[in-house]
Amino acid sequence: MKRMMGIINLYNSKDLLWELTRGRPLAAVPFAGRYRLIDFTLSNMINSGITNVGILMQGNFRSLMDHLRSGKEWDLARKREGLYFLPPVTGINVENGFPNDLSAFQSNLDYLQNSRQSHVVISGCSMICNLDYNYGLAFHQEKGADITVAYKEMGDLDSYPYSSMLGLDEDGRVRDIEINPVRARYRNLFLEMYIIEKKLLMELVDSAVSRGGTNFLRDAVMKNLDKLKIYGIHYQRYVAHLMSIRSYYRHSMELLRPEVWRNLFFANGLIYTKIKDEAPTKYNDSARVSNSLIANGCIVEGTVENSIIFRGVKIHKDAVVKNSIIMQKSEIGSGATLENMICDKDVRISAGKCLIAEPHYPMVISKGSLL
Amino acid sequence: MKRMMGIINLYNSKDLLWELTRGRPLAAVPFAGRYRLIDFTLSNMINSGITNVGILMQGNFRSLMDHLRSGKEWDLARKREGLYFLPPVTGINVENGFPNDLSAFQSNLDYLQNSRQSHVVISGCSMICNLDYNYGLAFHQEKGADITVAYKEMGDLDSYPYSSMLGLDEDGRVRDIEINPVRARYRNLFLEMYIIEKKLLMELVDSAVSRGGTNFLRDAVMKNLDKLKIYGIHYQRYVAHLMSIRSYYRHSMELLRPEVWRNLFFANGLIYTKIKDEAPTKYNDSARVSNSLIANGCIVEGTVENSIIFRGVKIHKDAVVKNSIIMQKSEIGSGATLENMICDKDVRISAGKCLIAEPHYPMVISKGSLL
Amino acid sequence: MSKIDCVAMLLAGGQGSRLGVLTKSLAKPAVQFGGKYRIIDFTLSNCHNSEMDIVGVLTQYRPLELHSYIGIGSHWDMDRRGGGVFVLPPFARDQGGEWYKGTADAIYQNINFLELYQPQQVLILSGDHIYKMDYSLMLEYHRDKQAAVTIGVIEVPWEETHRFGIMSTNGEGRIVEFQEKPSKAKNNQASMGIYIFDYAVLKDYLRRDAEDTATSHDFGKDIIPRMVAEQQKAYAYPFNGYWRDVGTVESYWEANMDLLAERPELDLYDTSWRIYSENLNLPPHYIANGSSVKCSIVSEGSQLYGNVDHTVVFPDVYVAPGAQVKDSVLLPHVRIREGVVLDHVIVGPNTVIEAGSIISEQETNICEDAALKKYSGITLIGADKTIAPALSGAKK
Amino acid sequence: MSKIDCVAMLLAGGQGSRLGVLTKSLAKPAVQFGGKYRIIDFTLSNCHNSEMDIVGVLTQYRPLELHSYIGIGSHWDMDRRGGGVFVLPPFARDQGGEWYKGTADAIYQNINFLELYQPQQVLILSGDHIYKMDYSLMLEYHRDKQAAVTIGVIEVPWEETHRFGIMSTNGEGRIVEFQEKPSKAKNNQASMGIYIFDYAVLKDYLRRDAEDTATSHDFGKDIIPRMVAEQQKAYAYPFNGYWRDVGTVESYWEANMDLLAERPELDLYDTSWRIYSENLNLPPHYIANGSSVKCSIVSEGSQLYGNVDHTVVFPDVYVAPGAQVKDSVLLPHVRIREGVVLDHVIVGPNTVIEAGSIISEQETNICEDAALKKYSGITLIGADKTIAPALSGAKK
Repeated sequence: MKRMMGIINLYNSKDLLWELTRGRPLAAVPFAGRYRLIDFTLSNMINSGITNVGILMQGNFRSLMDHLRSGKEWDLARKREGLYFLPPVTGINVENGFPNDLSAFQSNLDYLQNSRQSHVVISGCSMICNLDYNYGLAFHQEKGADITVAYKEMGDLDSYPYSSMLGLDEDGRVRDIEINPVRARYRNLFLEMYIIEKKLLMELVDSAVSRGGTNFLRDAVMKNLDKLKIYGIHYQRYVAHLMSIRSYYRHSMELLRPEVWRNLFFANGLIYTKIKDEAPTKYNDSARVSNSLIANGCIVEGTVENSIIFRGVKIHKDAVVKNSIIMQKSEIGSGATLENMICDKDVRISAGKCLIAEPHYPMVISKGSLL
Repeated sequence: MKRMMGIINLYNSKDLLWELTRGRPLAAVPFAGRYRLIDFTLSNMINSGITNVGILMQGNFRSLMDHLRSGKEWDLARKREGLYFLPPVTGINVENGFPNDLSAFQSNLDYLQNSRQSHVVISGCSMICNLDYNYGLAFHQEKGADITVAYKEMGDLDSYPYSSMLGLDEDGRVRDIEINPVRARYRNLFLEMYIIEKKLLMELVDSAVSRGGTNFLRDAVMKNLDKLKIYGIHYQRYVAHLMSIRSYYRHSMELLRPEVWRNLFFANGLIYTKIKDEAPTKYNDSARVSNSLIANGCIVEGTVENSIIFRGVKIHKDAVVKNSIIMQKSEIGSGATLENMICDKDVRISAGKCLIAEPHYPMVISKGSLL
Repeated sequence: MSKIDCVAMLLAGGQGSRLGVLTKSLAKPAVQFGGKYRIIDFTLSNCHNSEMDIVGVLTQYRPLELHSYIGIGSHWDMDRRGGGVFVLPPFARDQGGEWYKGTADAIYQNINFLELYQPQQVLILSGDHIYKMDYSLMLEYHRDKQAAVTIGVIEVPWEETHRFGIMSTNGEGRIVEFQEKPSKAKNNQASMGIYIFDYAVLKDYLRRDAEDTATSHDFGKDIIPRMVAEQQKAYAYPFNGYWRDVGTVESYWEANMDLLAERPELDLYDTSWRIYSENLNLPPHYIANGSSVKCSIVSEGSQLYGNVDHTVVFPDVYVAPGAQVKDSVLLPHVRIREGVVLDHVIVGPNTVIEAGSIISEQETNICEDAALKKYSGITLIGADKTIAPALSGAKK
Repeated sequence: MSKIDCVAMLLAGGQGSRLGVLTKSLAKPAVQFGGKYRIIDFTLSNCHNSEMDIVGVLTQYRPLELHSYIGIGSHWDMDRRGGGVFVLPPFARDQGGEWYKGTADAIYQNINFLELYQPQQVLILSGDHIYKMDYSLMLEYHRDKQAAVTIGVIEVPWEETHRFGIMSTNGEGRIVEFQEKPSKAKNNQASMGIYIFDYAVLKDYLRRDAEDTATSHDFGKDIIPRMVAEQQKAYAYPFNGYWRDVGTVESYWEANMDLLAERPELDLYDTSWRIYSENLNLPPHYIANGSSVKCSIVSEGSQLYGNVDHTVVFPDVYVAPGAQVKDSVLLPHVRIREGVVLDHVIVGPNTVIEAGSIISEQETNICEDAALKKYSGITLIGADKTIAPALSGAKK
């Protein structure tokens, strides 16, 4: 039954979420009113029946560990298997001078070896969707593939600079890969997800590292495009690709479309996250709310339009919040106006303040700011 | 009630356990048949009613995280508080070039700040004992101390090279500290445990780091010996100080004295560790065992004398194990002889092999070896 | 097992038949309340926040949902080593089993549980009330007074005294007279059904009460009056906060409405005294364009397209465009279709109100059937129903 | 809630009175076994290892220790979201409560639990046996055969057939005749009390059985014979491994001794089929100089100074220098003082055997009192006793 294990790779080659990833890894960036990015990847894995997940940690991951703790919320606090934190390699093992995902894979080969499963699902955290990896595994086996990678065909090439794209032949076999081109030549956005047999993964990693490789995609996968049967599987449903503040903002606003909301939160199972034990949200007599997503624990006395409000936010009387994202425990003073803004956690906007950014060019107010 | 929080400091200035700390931090070194060193520190904290424990992680701590997981075995898998992993500082924060405990403290000042408790117990992992920090806190408050440090008066100075020693005046106030001298001048072995008010700790850390400090004991404590009231509290009962292979071996053998066994495992509460769900140990007809500590899950068909046998070890017929420490899941083949040896985890000794070291100079066979 | 200061015993066996269809398939303490919670969450969260680490929960009536809800107390962070929450249903002994005959009998039948811990004091609670209370302060009071028993009391309106056990106290708070549901009360200090007993005294009185075939084995009716009569040191501990028995449909509705006040007496947003509950892992709720939501509390996963005014909305509720909901309580997974008008209605879990239905105090256009019952102006609709307007829009 | 393939129902209500004082204060499934375990650990570990994710445990007799032991199944790693272990004691309904009248009645009274999951099949187990079995293979067999019910069977010696339900099958394993405890058996295939029913069939038979006042509401006596009589597709699933009912003191002692064989039939050291249990956090056991320990299993926290031969030693047992223990079972926290001789003795938890006591088949020097009872050569001593030699060394 349980043939797949999961690896979440937190090494990301390009991080353009600047303001939101200053004090946290990309995986811990808040999204959709109550989640962190990693919740989506982790929930997809557990909803696909995966019960053994290793996380290749990178950077300052304290906030991420606070978030995940025992893995209980994801039903991964188990006696056997469950959630494994695979911390970054320090010292002797980093032959090539800087932390990189290939050496992280290599220094955890024993974890792979000791796992019971035959196949590995590898995923990053910046592609947000709700899917079932079992379809991928069925495809993988049907094709007799060495590696299966997930992609989505995009309409508009210009929207995805710095993304990795796949060149496919008629049969769906991957013939070319572009890693983070400024201007893409293919329409197939690589979703940073792989399915691969565990033995082959271990072999590819060891072989690539011993030849001086540092990047999994480039040195273990791309360099073997001719030798390996790498197939692409097309994911048809909604994907949010969070790789810049603009795309973060745009995809957040897309959540206000009910079909996106339903697709992302319910398509193949629920998205799990850390429990906060917040009360339901309270709307007072003066509350005016429309086209907004609002999490638990808020108190709303002002006006909220086209916005996403995270847990525990207070919006006081006569405050106006439009086209904005207000993260956890922020407080908007009475009479304040916010438009096209992203407030990180614990931001306090004093009464009467007026902050209006250009449409589609949101401004970010950093965590804990008092304005 | 709950006035104390705990910090376990895994940065240790001198590590002379070479062979046993090659693939793991000192805190994860196996000890006493079924524990890791950190179990003792952690159990002392929870047995003293502490429910908020932060661990300043250092080095390659994957084995430690595997061991601790959610903190459930220590009753620290909680909604509020519990176990916090405080990973090493990378990048910008390490002003002084290498990872050190002072900068680790500094980059976690917000964790301290957000905790509810007024006092902090700080402890290392190389002093193994079973104590109640509430006595320390009572002493601390009675003395009106700024910092209280625990020590034990030693009979024999020669046995403790590279340990930190305290010079005390008649009143018990600390007037001098020697950090890791080759030959100590004082008899008071510092147990690497502090009790300090949270606010003062934060102030001392920030002040020391901003003056270029890197070592908590040296730069935050010792440099303030004149300004602060630092008192020593004498811990009278058994302490094992594990700072070299010889002392590790010697203290392991001391566990075979029933009064040490009782003191270390029961004095102030049980010592908790990761559950392995092993069956009871089975002795066959040919088993000959004397003066030995044997954990669950073993199958003993040979002779065991003056030894410590960890969980899941197999000792086959006619094998002889004397004055040795055999760690988890090792297997001693039939007819093999081991004397004065330390076998790390998963060692397999083939049938008929004979390995005899000098008394008091044990040899270590590394993890996973097949001899 | 080490000696414990105080063990809490929570009486959660009540059927709660006056809550109508709300308790059709579950025990009263398991009934949902306040947009997210169940009634028992308040008492168990109080226990957690008061650091009462060992709680026995005595169950009897339809306990399946209650048992699996309580589990080992993880929701309230009470799954602690050597402590936590223990479910205590009636059980069989060598001579066969016995059901709990009264509140005192329920405790007496579980005396072996208390014997395990040998507590100094025992705190007796019920799982039927909505309130926030620090039991550790009451315990301190009990010890300061060196009382044999301490009873939590609250001032009630004089006209309601006949519904309660009424205490008369002297200047020090010592109870000099106890009247159980008096027609002519001498005081308006009512028992909250919260008792702290010294364990030795409790054991003695329970044993004697068990031997006495003439009693109803009830704390309020038998044990307390007897203790007062025998001059035991019985003290009243006055409580001043919000406290409601939600034992009837009307009081259940009112207590829900209380949460919608501009400044509710019961503050659910105070992080120093959280009310813990189950969490359903649903996304934030969505409020659509063209809807109006005010004076309401709304939980996760709901989608509101219509107008919601002065209403408690539980998780995963759908209110269609053009629907009007006022002064109502919508339990989890309720679906309100287009054009529905609800006023003073409690809608049970999973129920669907079909398009065009009108249910209010003044007017209704649906057939009145078993699924729907009126309680002085409030309409209660059970779980898992589908309610549609009658073909010929019936008027009342 | 999503549709589940198979739900397991574990009947753990038995009093186990033939186990004497071992079940004085706890239910049989909670009795300790094998140096570390409790009897129910085997069945629950089988469930976990067979990936039976939802298990209802039906309790009735003295369930306190059993309930708190089971909790939400964490010991067996079964505290899973949407699944896990659910304790199901008897409960009260609108018309009052009823105790379980028989095995079938117990399941019938909890039909609402099964209705929650709407499983395809229901696996019925008892918590009384020591064995390792993969129920998922039996489930596969049941489905392959498209059976209405499948019964786990094991070959027993012909002379014991009168104690069991005996099956006669045709070539395909279909049951053609069922004899409940026959004086003259036609076969030696005995029912293990393990059944897989198609849920729809089970519901139907339980309903009809409940309406029938003439039956004893038992699977073996009523439901299965009726199904065979009515030509339902009933199949026997043969099991070949180790399987013991430990329902009597003698069989309990024997099953413990079975673990001490050079190669025991029941392998506790096979990590691919672990038997999970509570863990007590005790240090490694200590075997002193001058002691001799062989053909024994010994658990954590024990200290052995004397001679221990062919004995099961539970955690935290102390055997003093000069004591001789043979062919015995020492339950947790037992203290054996200097010079004691024990042979064929089961010593209950926390009991102290004072210095100089001799208890064996041939000879004893202690007063025979209620604490001590003999069962064909085996002496059983209850929990929490202190046993001392009589002043005038009585001989038998």
